Amino acid sequence: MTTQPLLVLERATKSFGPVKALLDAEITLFPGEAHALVGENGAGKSTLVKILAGVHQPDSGALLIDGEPTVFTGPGAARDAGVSIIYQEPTLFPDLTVAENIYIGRQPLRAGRRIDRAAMNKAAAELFARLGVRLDPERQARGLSVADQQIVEIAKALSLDKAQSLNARVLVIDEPTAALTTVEVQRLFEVMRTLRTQGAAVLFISHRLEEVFASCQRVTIMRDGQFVRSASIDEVSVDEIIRSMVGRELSALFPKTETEPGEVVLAVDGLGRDKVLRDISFTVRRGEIVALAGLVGAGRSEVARAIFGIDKRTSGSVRINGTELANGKPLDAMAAGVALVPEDRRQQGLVMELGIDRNLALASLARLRRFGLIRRRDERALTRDWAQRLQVKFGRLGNAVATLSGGNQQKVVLGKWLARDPSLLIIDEPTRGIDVGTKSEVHRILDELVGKGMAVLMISSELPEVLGMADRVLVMHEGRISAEFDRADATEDAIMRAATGQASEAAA
Amino acid sequence: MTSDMTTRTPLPPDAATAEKRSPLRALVRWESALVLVLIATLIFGSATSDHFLQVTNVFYIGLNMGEIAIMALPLMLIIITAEIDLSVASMMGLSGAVLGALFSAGWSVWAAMGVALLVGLAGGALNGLLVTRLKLPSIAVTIGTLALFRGIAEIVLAPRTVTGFPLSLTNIGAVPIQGTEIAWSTLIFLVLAVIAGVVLHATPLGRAIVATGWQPEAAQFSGIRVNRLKFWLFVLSGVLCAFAGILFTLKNASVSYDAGTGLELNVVAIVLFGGVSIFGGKGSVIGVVLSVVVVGCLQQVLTQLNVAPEIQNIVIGGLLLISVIIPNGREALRRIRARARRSSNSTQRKALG
Amino acid sequence: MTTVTAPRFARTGSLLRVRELGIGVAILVVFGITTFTNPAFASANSVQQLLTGAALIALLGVGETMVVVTRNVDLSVGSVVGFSAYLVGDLFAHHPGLPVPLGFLIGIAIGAAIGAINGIVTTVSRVPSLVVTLAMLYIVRGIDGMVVNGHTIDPDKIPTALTAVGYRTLVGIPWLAVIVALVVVVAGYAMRSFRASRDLYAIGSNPEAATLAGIPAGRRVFTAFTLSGALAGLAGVLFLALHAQIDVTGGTGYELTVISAVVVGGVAIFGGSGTVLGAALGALLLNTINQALVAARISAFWDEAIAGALLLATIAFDRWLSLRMARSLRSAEGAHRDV
Amino acid sequence: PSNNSAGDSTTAPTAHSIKKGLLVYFIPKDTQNPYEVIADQGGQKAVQETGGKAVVSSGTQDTAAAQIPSIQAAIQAHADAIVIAGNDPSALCPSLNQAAQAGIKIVSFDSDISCGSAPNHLFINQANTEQIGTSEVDLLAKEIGSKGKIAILSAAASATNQNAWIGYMKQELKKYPNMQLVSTVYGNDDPATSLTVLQGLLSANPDLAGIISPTTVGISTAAQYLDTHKDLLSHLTLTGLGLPSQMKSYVQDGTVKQFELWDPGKLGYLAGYAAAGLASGSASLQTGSKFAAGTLGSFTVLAPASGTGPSVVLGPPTVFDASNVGNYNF
Ligand SMILES: Nc1ncnc2c1ncn2[C@@H]1O[C@H](COP(=O)(O)OP(=O)(O)OP(=O)(O)O)[C@@H](O)[C@H]1O
Ligand SMILES: Nc1ncnc2c1ncn2[C@@H]1O[C@H](COP(=O)(O)OP(=O)(O)OP(=O)(O)O)[C@@H](O)[C@H]1O
Ligand SMILES: [Mg+2]
Ligand SMILES: [Mg+2]
Repeated sequence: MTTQPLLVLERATKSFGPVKALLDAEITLFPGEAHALVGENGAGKSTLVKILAGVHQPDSGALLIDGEPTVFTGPGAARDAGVSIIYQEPTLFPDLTVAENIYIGRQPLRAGRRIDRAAMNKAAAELFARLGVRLDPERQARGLSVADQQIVEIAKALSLDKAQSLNARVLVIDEPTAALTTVEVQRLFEVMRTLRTQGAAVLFISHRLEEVFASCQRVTIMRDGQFVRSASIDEVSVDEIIRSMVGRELSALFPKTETEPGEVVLAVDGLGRDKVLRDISFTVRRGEIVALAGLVGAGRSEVARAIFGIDKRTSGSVRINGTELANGKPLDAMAAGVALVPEDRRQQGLVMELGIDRNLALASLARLRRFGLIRRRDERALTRDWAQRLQVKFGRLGNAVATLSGGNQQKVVLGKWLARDPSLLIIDEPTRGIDVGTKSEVHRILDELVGKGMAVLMISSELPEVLGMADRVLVMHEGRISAEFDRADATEDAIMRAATGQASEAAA
Repeated sequence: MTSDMTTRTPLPPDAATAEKRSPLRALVRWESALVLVLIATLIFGSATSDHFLQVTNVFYIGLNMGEIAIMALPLMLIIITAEIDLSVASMMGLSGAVLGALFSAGWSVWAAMGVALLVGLAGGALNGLLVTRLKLPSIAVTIGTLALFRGIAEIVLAPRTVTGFPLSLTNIGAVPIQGTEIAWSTLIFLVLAVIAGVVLHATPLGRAIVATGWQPEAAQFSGIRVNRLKFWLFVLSGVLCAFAGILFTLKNASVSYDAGTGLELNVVAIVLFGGVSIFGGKGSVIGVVLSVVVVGCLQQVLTQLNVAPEIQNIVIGGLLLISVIIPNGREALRRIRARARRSSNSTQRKALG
Repeated sequence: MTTVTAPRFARTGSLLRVRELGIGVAILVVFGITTFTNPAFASANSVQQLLTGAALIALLGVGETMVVVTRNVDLSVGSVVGFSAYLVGDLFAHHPGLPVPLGFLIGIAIGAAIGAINGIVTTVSRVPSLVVTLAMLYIVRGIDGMVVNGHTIDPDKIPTALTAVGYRTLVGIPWLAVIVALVVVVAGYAMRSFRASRDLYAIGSNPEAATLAGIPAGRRVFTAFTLSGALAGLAGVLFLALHAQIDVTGGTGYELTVISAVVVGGVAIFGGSGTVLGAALGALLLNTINQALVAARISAFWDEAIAGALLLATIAFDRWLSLRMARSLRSAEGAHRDV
Repeated sequence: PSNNSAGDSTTAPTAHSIKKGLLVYFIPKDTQNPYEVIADQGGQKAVQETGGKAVVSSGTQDTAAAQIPSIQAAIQAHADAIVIAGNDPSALCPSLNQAAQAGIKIVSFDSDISCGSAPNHLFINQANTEQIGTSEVDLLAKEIGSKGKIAILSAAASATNQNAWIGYMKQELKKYPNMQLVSTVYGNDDPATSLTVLQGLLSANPDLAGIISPTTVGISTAAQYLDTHKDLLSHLTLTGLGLPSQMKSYVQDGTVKQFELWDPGKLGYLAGYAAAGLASGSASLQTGSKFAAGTLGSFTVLAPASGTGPSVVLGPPTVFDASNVGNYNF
């Protein structure tokens, strides 16, 4: 292209402690284009985004706006330069009104630099109208559903094209569609189109390639924090993209040995919780991996929480090897041999500031106790053993887990639970934010465990993972199980439809 | 109340990760600092006041710090779980008031003490319930019970001052343990401190407390019953504060409803000065013990030098401030340097481009 | 799934306003009951006294609110009141000719200075404000003691123009109350109507998001502390006006009363929500109760206990309210995670 | 000029019988209480006259706990005598007992300690306790024609001297059937609290005829309020114990007609001499024994009465009014 690029990031590297999130990444955005950024979980997309947003500063590399070398000292700087972001996780202010969330920091003003609420609410209402959703602009953001939160984020972006205070030049959208219905996705594409026609550049990140092809002109592919290639969308095919994303054959990523499932370990019957879960019934047997698929917010983690006893179930029963679990008592579940590797590593899985050893031992303290005191030697033995078995890469066992890479952190969580050798392993988003190498390792471990006869309930938002690893697939939609597939007849398309509730007849 | 009471606009994760070095190392650092302060205090004391090295000071310091020190222990545990209890001093007063009221009503002093302890238990349970069941912020709750407990004490006892407790008991305020210069409250504190130390640093319970303080959700997901834990810590605090109230009453051989008014802030100060992080998770018993000793010695020597109590307040406040600024200060410096480096890089890049 | 019908929001939206209304009602109830037990209580005079008595705490409550909405707290206000009151009083004692407005300015300046120190230390070194302001409470009180050194500024040293502020009334309303009301109105309006002040709520509501949104959190929080300090300084001068004398005890223990008032007034102790009006009403409620207890001839020994119980009841009720609100929202929209 | 009738100030026994270089610790309620500050200055003056050294030491809050370290310091400094104003009648006894056993003579003033015989101590009574209670009621009665509702604005609910006086006031009130005491409120010697309770008092009893405030903080707060609400003066009279320096303006503009006090300076001065005397053996606790108190003349030790041990009385309180309030500097 001949036109001057709006934004260029070149030779960008960024590491978090030992984790190399980005090494030599680059992206070039031209005015009026929608540019797709694709890559596996942990490829470094969000990190790149956070650099464009001024949240992280690159360790090295250059950022040029209109060819001018620039440094974003903070998010404010990026925003003033006309770069605005829709983050992967919604970032709203629960106590502020929806309208204010959209316009925070750039509320419409009237005489005397006073905020013009009427105008602000009216503008917000218009935005929602354009998005075809009915949200009260004056309502508090607290209590909004994950999807509604994304809608607000999108409205935020949409508001930029006619924002008085700053010029929307670059809009970055980091995986916004996971929670949205097709209708809302279409609306989002319209937004992108409007912005483009006004000469802005849109950077669109998504795991759904069909969306990429539907909405973008160019695509940049990343792998393991590295730039792989950029191409015009009509020069590449889906398969090419996937190949350069993964960089090896999928089979390698999903080692799966066929096993003959044994007797039932977990039997969930009519499980329900408030309005979040309704009438969930399924079983998991020894030596099989059952996957819970569905969109973000479908209720999969809720199922895990309810089984493990983090949340009290309001109806139904949970049996482990035939004996019913007490309601809302994680200790009881643990005693019965249930282990839960939760979805949020940083909040739920680990105590980030404590050492690797402390975290590995945290769930097994009862067994390390003599006369009420913890036997340090046994603790050290146990933790070293598991750290080695899972090949955790670490400096010293005493180091805070926060210093580990995402993947190694995930291994620590795994080890923490495998140390109790459970009969049922519930693993929620096993490879979220984990780089490709570690990812296949985790899969290998899972496969091995199942081979040894463990029962695994795997929750995952990644279809390849689901298809690659699961013996059976349960698809959830809005708190219900909308479909069940055997490994044989599970396909991306069928699961997606069941997940978006378009084909509940696919069930049974 | 972990980060809630701060402006710690959470660091971008990268900074965060860099900031979090092993908490143990941080502790060691802080405690050795306290030891230095202690040595300095001792040298200063013996150099400036010719009465400072008398053994009786051991007794006196124990006498003056005893109750505060005892109340500091459960408060430390509570703060490590990232909660706080501001009602400690009021509970101490309430227990004393109950003891006095019942005793003056003709009860046996022992029975009266029993009831006082029960009152402590009940008060602690009230705090615990409000915090764990209703999920109310402990700072607000305990400000409320701070007034409530003191008020009840007032109802129970004011305007009377009760005296006439058996000399055998009130002696703990006058004479040290046979053949030593150690006050009874000192001994009790040391015993409790040892127990607290073992529990906090060597038992599953201790691990649970620490984990809860750093990351309550992760603790819950590891099978730690966070609410139950916090509840019992508040109960413990109530009981030990009631116990401190009894000691305080006997020490003074008398009690009135306003005993120990305003001490809560001193206790909090002692704990924080001991290197316990108000965000929770971080803290050691040794640190708190050292902080008790340092403050005790300091006050003693300053009083002997007849330094105005106002100045003593300034010294205590200053120490408290320093104790939190130093650890965070290096972090602040790190950030500032980082920023400087960045901008310089950028200029270079400009030169290149 | 994302659709929500307007009426429900009309309700939840108004809940905030209901909050202040609730306190107002509570005040009337207390007043009513007391009047019932002792008709004499319902007099213009005692209403004046209710207002005067609450004025200072209400004023401090305004500043405290600004700090608390940002997830911070200022424990040093009590010491600041005493300090600024004495310094200004001392000034008048030594320079009788000193114009009163100047006295106000100096008092405010002193407070602002201390507030600024709180702000800098908290934001730059990222020390929890609870600790910083606790330390400042000691330090300022200590310095105050050294300055005061057992003296008292006697009434005849305080210019009558100043003391007049303490008791003169404007169409039946005490000047003290008028001034504070003025501050409340202005601050209340500002907290609603300027970008910077909305930032305060944003910071307290979700710090991470605030940084991502490019809000200069440090600067804002610093400003909040400085304002809180300034208002405490002003409160000091008004203290002088009201009591026409000052020794070292001035303002002792105010910090907890103020925080109680703020919490009772519906300001979330962990930031994000709450109004200065609510805080001011909270102060008025607490004072009404204190005087009601005396007026109802309930033994003075009861009022602290009752005040404490009331504080607990209020925050518990508040919690229950917000829980119900959240639940109603969630169930209304099916399964949805809290923001 | 309040003086003990027993003494003749011109030829008072001089201080030569008193040892030189005595060390006397003055431990006031707190280091900031204006009244105490004046008293301690008097005490220091006395001790210096006897060629001794006086040290003032206490805490910032008026609690017993804050005074104990000072007692300990006195013991360790091998002081010869302690002059203490007790924040609590008995909480200090154990520590003071230690002091006594260390050979330190104990003198209490302003607010007595009641430790029985352990330790033995001399109480310097500002004025006969009963006399204070009764005289204030009489003062008020005179002004309001012995009838109407009255109330008492006291300091802390646990203050010994206050409660003792209030006790005698109630007795004395029996003489005035038409005066009834409607309530007693406590301002904790804190202006703000005093004001709050006062306001509550007034709104509860608009027809209140008189207020007695036997504490300097209380009376000055009340006076300031009346001064600013002159309409109340038509039916409301205020009296009590106050510092002339604080009350001057109110007396001169007629807000307050009369109030009482003794000279705290002289009180401290007397206490200083008593301490020095006891420490040198020139004074004793024997009933009837005399000792010289510099310019104040000589004083006689009174027999232990109910509650109090051996004591001397400074003299009757001075009644201040427009005629004399200007002549005092405390
Ligand atoms: N703050 C951090 N500290 C340490 N490691 C981090 C941090 N943020 C990201 N990482 C690691 O950097 C790598 C890239 O993360 P990033 O979020 O950019 O991946 P991504 O491409 O956005 O993945 P996803 O598609 O799941 O969003 C991952 O291995 C992640 O674990
Ligand atoms: N604590 C909570 N209170 C109320 N609703 C919740 C809570 N946690 C989750 N939800 C809601 O329950 C639904 C299911 O949430 P859940 O986290 O299980 O989704 P999920 O299917 O696991 O998606 P994810 O991929 O994010 O894990 C979502 O709509 C969410 O908003
Ligand atoms: Mg991402
Ligand atoms: Mg989930």
